[in-house]
Amino acid sequence: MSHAASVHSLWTLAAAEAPKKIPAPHIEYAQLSPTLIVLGAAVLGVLVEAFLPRRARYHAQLLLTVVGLAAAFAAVVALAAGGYGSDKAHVAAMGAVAVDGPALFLQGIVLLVGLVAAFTFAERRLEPAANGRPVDSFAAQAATVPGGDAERKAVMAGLATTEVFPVMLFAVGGMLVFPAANDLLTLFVALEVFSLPLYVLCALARRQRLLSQESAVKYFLLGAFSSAFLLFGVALLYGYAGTVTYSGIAEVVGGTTRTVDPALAGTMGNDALLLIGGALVLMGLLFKVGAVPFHMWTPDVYQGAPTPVTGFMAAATKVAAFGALLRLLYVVLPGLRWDWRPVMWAVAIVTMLVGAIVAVTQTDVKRLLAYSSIAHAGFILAGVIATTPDGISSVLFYLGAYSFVTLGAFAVVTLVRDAGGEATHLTQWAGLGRRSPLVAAVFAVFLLAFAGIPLTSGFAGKFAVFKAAAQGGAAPLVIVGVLSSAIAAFFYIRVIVLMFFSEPRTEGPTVAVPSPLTSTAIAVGVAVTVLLGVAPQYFLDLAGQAGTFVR
Amino acid sequence: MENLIGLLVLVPLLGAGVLLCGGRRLDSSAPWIGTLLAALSFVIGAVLFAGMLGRDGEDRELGTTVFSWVPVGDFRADVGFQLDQLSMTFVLLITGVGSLIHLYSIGYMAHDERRRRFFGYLNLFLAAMLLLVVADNYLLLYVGWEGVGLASYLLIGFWQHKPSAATAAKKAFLVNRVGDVGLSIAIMLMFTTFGTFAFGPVLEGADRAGEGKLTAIGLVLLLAACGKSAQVPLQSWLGDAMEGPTPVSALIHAATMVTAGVYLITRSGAIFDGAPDAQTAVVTVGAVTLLFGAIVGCAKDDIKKALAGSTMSQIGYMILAAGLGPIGYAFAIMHLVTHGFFKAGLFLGAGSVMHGMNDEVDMRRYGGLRSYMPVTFVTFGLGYLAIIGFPGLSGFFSKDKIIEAAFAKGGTEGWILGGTALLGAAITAYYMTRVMILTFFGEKRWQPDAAGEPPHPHESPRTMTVPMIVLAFGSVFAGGLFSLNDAFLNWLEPVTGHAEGHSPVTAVQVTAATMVVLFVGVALAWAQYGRAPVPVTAPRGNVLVRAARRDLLQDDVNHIVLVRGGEHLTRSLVYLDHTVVDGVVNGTAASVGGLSGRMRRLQNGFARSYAVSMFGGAAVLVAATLLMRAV
Amino acid sequence: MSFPLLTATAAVPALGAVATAAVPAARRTAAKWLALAFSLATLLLAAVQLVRFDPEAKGPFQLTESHAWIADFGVRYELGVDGIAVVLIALTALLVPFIVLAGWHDADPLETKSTRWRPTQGFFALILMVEAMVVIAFEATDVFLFYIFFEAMLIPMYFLIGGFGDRAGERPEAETATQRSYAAVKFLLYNLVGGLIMLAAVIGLYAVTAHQLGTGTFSLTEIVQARANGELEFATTTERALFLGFFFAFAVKAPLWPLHTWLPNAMGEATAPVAVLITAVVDKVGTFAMLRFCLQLFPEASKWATPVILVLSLISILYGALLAVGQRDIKRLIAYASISHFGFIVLGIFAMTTQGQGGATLYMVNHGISTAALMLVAGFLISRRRSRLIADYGGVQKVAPVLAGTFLVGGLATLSLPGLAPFVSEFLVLVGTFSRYPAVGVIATVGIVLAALYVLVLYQRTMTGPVKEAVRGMPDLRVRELVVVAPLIALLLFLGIYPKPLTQMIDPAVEHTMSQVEKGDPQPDVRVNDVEAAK
Amino acid sequence: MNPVNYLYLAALLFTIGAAGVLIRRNAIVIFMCIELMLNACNLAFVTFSRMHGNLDGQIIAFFTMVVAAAEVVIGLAIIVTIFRSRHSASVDDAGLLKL
Repeated sequence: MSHAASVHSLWTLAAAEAPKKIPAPHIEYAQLSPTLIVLGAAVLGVLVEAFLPRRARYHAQLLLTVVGLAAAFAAVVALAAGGYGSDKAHVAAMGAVAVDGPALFLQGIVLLVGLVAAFTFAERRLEPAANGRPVDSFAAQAATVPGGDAERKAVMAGLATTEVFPVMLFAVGGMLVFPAANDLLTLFVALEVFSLPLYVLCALARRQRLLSQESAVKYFLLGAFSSAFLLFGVALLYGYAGTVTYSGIAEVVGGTTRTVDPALAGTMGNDALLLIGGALVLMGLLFKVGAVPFHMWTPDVYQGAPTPVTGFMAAATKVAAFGALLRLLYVVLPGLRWDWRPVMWAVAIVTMLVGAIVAVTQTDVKRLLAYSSIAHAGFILAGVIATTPDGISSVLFYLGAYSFVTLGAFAVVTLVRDAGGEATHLTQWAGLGRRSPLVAAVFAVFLLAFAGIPLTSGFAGKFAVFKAAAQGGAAPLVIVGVLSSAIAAFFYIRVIVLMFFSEPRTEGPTVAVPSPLTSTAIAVGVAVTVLLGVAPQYFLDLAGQAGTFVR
Repeated sequence: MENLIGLLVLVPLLGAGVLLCGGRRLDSSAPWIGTLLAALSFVIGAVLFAGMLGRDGEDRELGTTVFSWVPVGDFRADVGFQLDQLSMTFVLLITGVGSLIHLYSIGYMAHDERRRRFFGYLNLFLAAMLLLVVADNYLLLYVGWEGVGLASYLLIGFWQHKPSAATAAKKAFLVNRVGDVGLSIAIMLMFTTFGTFAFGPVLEGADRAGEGKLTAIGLVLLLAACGKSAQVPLQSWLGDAMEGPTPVSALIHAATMVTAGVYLITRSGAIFDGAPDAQTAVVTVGAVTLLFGAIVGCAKDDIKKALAGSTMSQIGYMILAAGLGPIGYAFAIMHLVTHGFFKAGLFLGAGSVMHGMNDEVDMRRYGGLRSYMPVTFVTFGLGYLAIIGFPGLSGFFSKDKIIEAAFAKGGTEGWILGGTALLGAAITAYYMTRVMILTFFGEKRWQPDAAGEPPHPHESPRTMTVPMIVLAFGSVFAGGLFSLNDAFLNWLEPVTGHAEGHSPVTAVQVTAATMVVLFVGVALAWAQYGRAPVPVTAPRGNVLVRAARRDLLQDDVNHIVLVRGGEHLTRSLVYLDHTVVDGVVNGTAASVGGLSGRMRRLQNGFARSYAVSMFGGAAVLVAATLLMRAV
Repeated sequence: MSFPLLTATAAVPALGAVATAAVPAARRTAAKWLALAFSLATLLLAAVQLVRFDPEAKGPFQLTESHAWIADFGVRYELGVDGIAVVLIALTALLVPFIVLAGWHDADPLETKSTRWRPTQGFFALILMVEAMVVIAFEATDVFLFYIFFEAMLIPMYFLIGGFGDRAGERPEAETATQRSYAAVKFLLYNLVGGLIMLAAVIGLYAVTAHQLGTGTFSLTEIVQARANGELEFATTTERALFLGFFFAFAVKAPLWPLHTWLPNAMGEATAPVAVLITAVVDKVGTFAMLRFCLQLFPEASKWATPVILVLSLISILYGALLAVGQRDIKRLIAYASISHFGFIVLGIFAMTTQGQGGATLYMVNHGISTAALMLVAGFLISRRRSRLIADYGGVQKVAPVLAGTFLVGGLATLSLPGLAPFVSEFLVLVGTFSRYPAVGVIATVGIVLAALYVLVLYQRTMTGPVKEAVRGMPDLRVRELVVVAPLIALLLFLGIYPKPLTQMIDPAVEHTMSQVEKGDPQPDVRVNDVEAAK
Repeated sequence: MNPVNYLYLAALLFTIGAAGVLIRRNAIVIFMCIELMLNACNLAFVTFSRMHGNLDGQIIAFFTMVVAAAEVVIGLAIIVTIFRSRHSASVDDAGLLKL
């Protein structure tokens, strides 16, 4: 076991002191400020909903969201600059939340993604104005029955669900805590905090509301189902170790715990508790990252949810969930890596292959991107499995690169529309390159990044994770990864062929001219994609410095 | 002096360049430019010859390296020239006959709108042929070798609008390419054996190399010679090559290019001397071809094709002689030169006849032309007498020597070869007499041409008759001149060496035998064609005749084995490429697609089945984790 | 710091691409001239490279540039050229202006109704983009840097193939479009799969160097040096696996049988200038990389794999030639001929003799020029009749003699007629192969007969015979077309007669490569000096 | 009584809940089954808390209840919305998104 402990210390820093048994509450507000700012803004948003007149709400909410997210991001930067990402990394809030490199890095990404996603949420030029008022892509009034009188009235009244902004802020708040959670309870609570708003957001599409609602139901039921598993896993781990703090469990697993009372000695002997508990918690997280076989919600939800939400969800959820997964595997279960690595190998391989293969026959852009996200989850898992510092930093880098490509891609999807709203069927995209070369070219850039073509961020990310995997002794994973990349390339290219080399259909969709909001979102996506592709060193450095977990 | 050698090649090359790139404005002057440059190269050749005569036998060889051509590692190919007596002989023959034929072409091609190109190609041919004979290494020789092939290709197919001409040209090039493979391999073998392929070191070092290597080199050189010199089994192209304009047939496919194989073998004498097996192969090829060509020549009604068969046969004699080693080299070359004269003359005569007969080539539609075309008749007749070996004329001296040398080979081999050569002489007399009678004697069997125009035979213009007359002089006197004091033998000896064989029969006996078979041949032909009227359409004939008309079925064999087989092969490969090679890839893609379609159905839209998948996944995850621990 | 010549050579066409793409839709002609100007500027820089390059100098690479780039991946921006690279860069820079000129009207829009759709600008920008990437791939001495551009060049190439094709003749436009996109996708997927497998090997290489040297590196010079010092030693299986990963990608690109089927489709559907770009420029990166990376990084594995590769290249030579004979489509025929030629190149490389590798390098140049000549003239022909089928032609020689003449010269170069450039290289390859593997050399020599067959059959069926009705009135080569073809033919003649300037450049680099593989040339049985001594 | 028995009970309840999710069609019932699973977790927490003699598990149980309540709020809202649109609470009827 001492061997395991020494390996363990490779990627964790010892906390300054072990938490006491019943400590007096002590909260480091400054270090938790990113989360607090976002949640505060969310609460303010609720108040705005309650007290501001309808006309003013949109602008107030948008301002509040942007300011809140920007301020939180500034706080993250300040914390990182203050050394909390490296030498001052420690566990705050009574051992509940870690403030360390990976946490700050991922929080930064989540905040940026949230900020950019907020722009797409706020886009009001794509939908035709209702009753003279510009409207966004969210239901006029979510509670109304689709196709009913109430809905029609709500639309005529030009109502808008401005609640999406605070709801999104809540989700971001949860996502900030999720990768930083340093005990299992916080993990669970954070999971619910970001999941529940997402369920709601999924149901809020303005067009095709039946699909939207269906996706919400599915997401909700399956999400709740999975979190029940996660919670049961937490219970078992608690039963095994007598504690839910990561460090505590890690010590018990690693056999370095100092005081062993008789009860603990009893449960410690029962490895089944540990293994089953660990597996169930893992499953809960794999559900969120969309790994096979827990992926089946992904295509349905991605397709049904309003596209801005899909973009946000696809990017941010993945970042947060992989952050939590990394922390769990590297901080809590490193002593068990001989048990979980083979299993994770299998999951990664299956995920890469299934994602890539099933995507081949998809006919809907959003579903296609959903399967693509599954395949990418597999690639990232390959980096997660490396169990080296390089593995951590490569995953961090990949997440950063991937999330902006995803956001940008879904933002482009919002632009291609016909009378029925967004035209997501692939046949409708035929000849897009002829009619709107710029939009098609931008989408092509995103697709190429997904495909991992050099000089895009996708390549740098893929190279980073595969490199880490190879160095971590997972060469077969690299081979499978490469093969599934080849399969994946096929369907990305299919879309490009469709856009550029097919004759445009006469009654095909048009490309709406977006406001600067969406344009900014897309531009940021392209910029990050190219920047991280051509000159990734700075960000690799950043990820490398952030690659150490605190314990 | 050395620099002149380069000039020799450069002058006609320049002509080719100027004429081919010159554009329309040169159209009218082209024939004269071409002829002038050919004559100029002849003058240069003559100057060189004079210079050579001015030196002693051993010092006559000139050599010069112009520049380093392909230097890669140990592989050093230079552009360098070597002019010795052997090369000189060829230079004079090529430029001399070449100039005459240029001159002839002025008249012959006077009405062809593309004559600028024609003369360009002819000049190109001269340049390549000269390069072939003055190169000082095998690789440069190879350049000339392929260069004449190219010129031959272009000229055979000169009337490209005729599909038959285009096909014949392609065939000639392809068959020659097969021979070229031999030459390439020979050069490679030389490089691996000697580390070089320059004549000097290779030939000097030949005796130090193993016999196996030499035999291999010899055999592939023979392959090369077979291709270029239309020897069995690569002879099939020569008959078809008669699709080209007649001056081309005279120059390239009778006098010069087709003898390149003889040059190659003679030049590589040192190699063959060390490889008796290869020599046996050479004489065998020569003997077979001399009969083959002669037999084919008997059956053809097309005057040019009959002459082509004859060319094949005569080159067979030369190859046979060359295969005999030092006994025969000089005679091979001597026959080559005399053959150059009389065969070119015969072809030019044939061209003249065709010129007067609306381009009719079928001898069965000639007859009685002697009075209409007296000059042609006389020159052709002299050529005829020369080729059948009428005493005193060129062919008599050279062919006789070869037959003698064949007997001198000794043993059974000598008897067989000598007998074959004699038999060949008889057949030669037969088919040449046949040509002569059918063309110039008997009644007129003229037929109107395709346009319904009856022929008005007439003598050809001066530009055509002059070369014929000059060549006739050569046909008559060259042989005697060469044999005077063994002049030719002594001239060539420093290069080829000479050895006397031990003939079981005396020279007089051989000559007597030759006379007898000659008489028999002529008599047979006269009996068949001179006495009885000749039908305009050929009778069916027996099996042998029919086979001989079809080049002894060689083309049919080629067609079935190579063409048909090749077509099948390529067609099945195209199919294979499409179905198997591409099919594997497309199949993989399709199976991924199929798998995708099947897996896609798992995503059936029912939340509960998703939950089942999750539950199952969780169960597997837990089980696997536990199992890992258990294992 | 001295002027970064190598970077500039790649940067100029890249800038040109951006500039060309930015030209407004209406100013099509300006875009063409701009592209031509930039390609000529690149040619100038390539010429400067040739002049500045010193064949006698010590050290594997010259004109080197080295900057930090992605330290985390062990990647540096390292450029340098050896004799092989400098010659191939010159070839690339030489061909692109001709490609631009030849494709002058290939991308003119049929109708100018849409102001945003700028195919012309795109076409020329993509060509320049490809040029930039190819040049930098030739210059890269860092494996990763090479890989990036090796892969990235697929994208502009893909758009060139899929986006621009011959104007439809008999076939309906929709069908050609389908065929074209199929060809483009096939091209991309084949090469992408090859590239991705190479990616695995690249990563593996990093893992090995990182493991053994402490820090991972992709620098060719560093790796070669570390191997020489014994600091770096590949386990046998690792080296073989990595070699195969690299070789697979290059064999797809080259292309070697049985990975070749993308080439006929791509070359058939693309316009002739683009087809030239594929086969004469882009594919050369594959064979070049075999020489530079496969042999130098993995000498032991290269020797291990040689028998199989020789067999594959033999099959390519014969198979490509036979299939060329069986083609009914002019461009596909040339494509299969190219496959045959690539077989020769690979054969020469893996014969592991000075002649073989020198010949192979020379072959790359010569094949580039000869195929360019043949293909471009074929393109001119096709643009007149709007059909790629051989059967649609006949008797062209009569109506367009200059076109036919240049076509014939291109064809003769393709069949390696002595006196034209390809002969020298083909013969060197054959000699080089023969001296080590006689049987292989002999079989490969059969290829020259087949080459004659497909070229002459093509020429006969298209150019000779009675003039077909559809061909009557076909104009002869125009001035622009003549300007494209004439220099290429002149070059073919010149390099056939005087290839020494090139062999001088190439020789030291080949010797360096040979020394990496630790193979010497086989020695002859009877040495010339022995003979001379005996005198 | 041995606290381990409570664990067995918890596992049983969890399994019943999970089986219910898989078997039942009505979204509300499924949701109730999920609640059952959460409560099974709670039982496990409390039991372990008792076994280890610390309060963490019991505190977590409270957290869980709060979370469950929040889930109910969201869940019922969503289910009611879709019920009003489709006049059915059967999850099998919601099958527009598939393949």
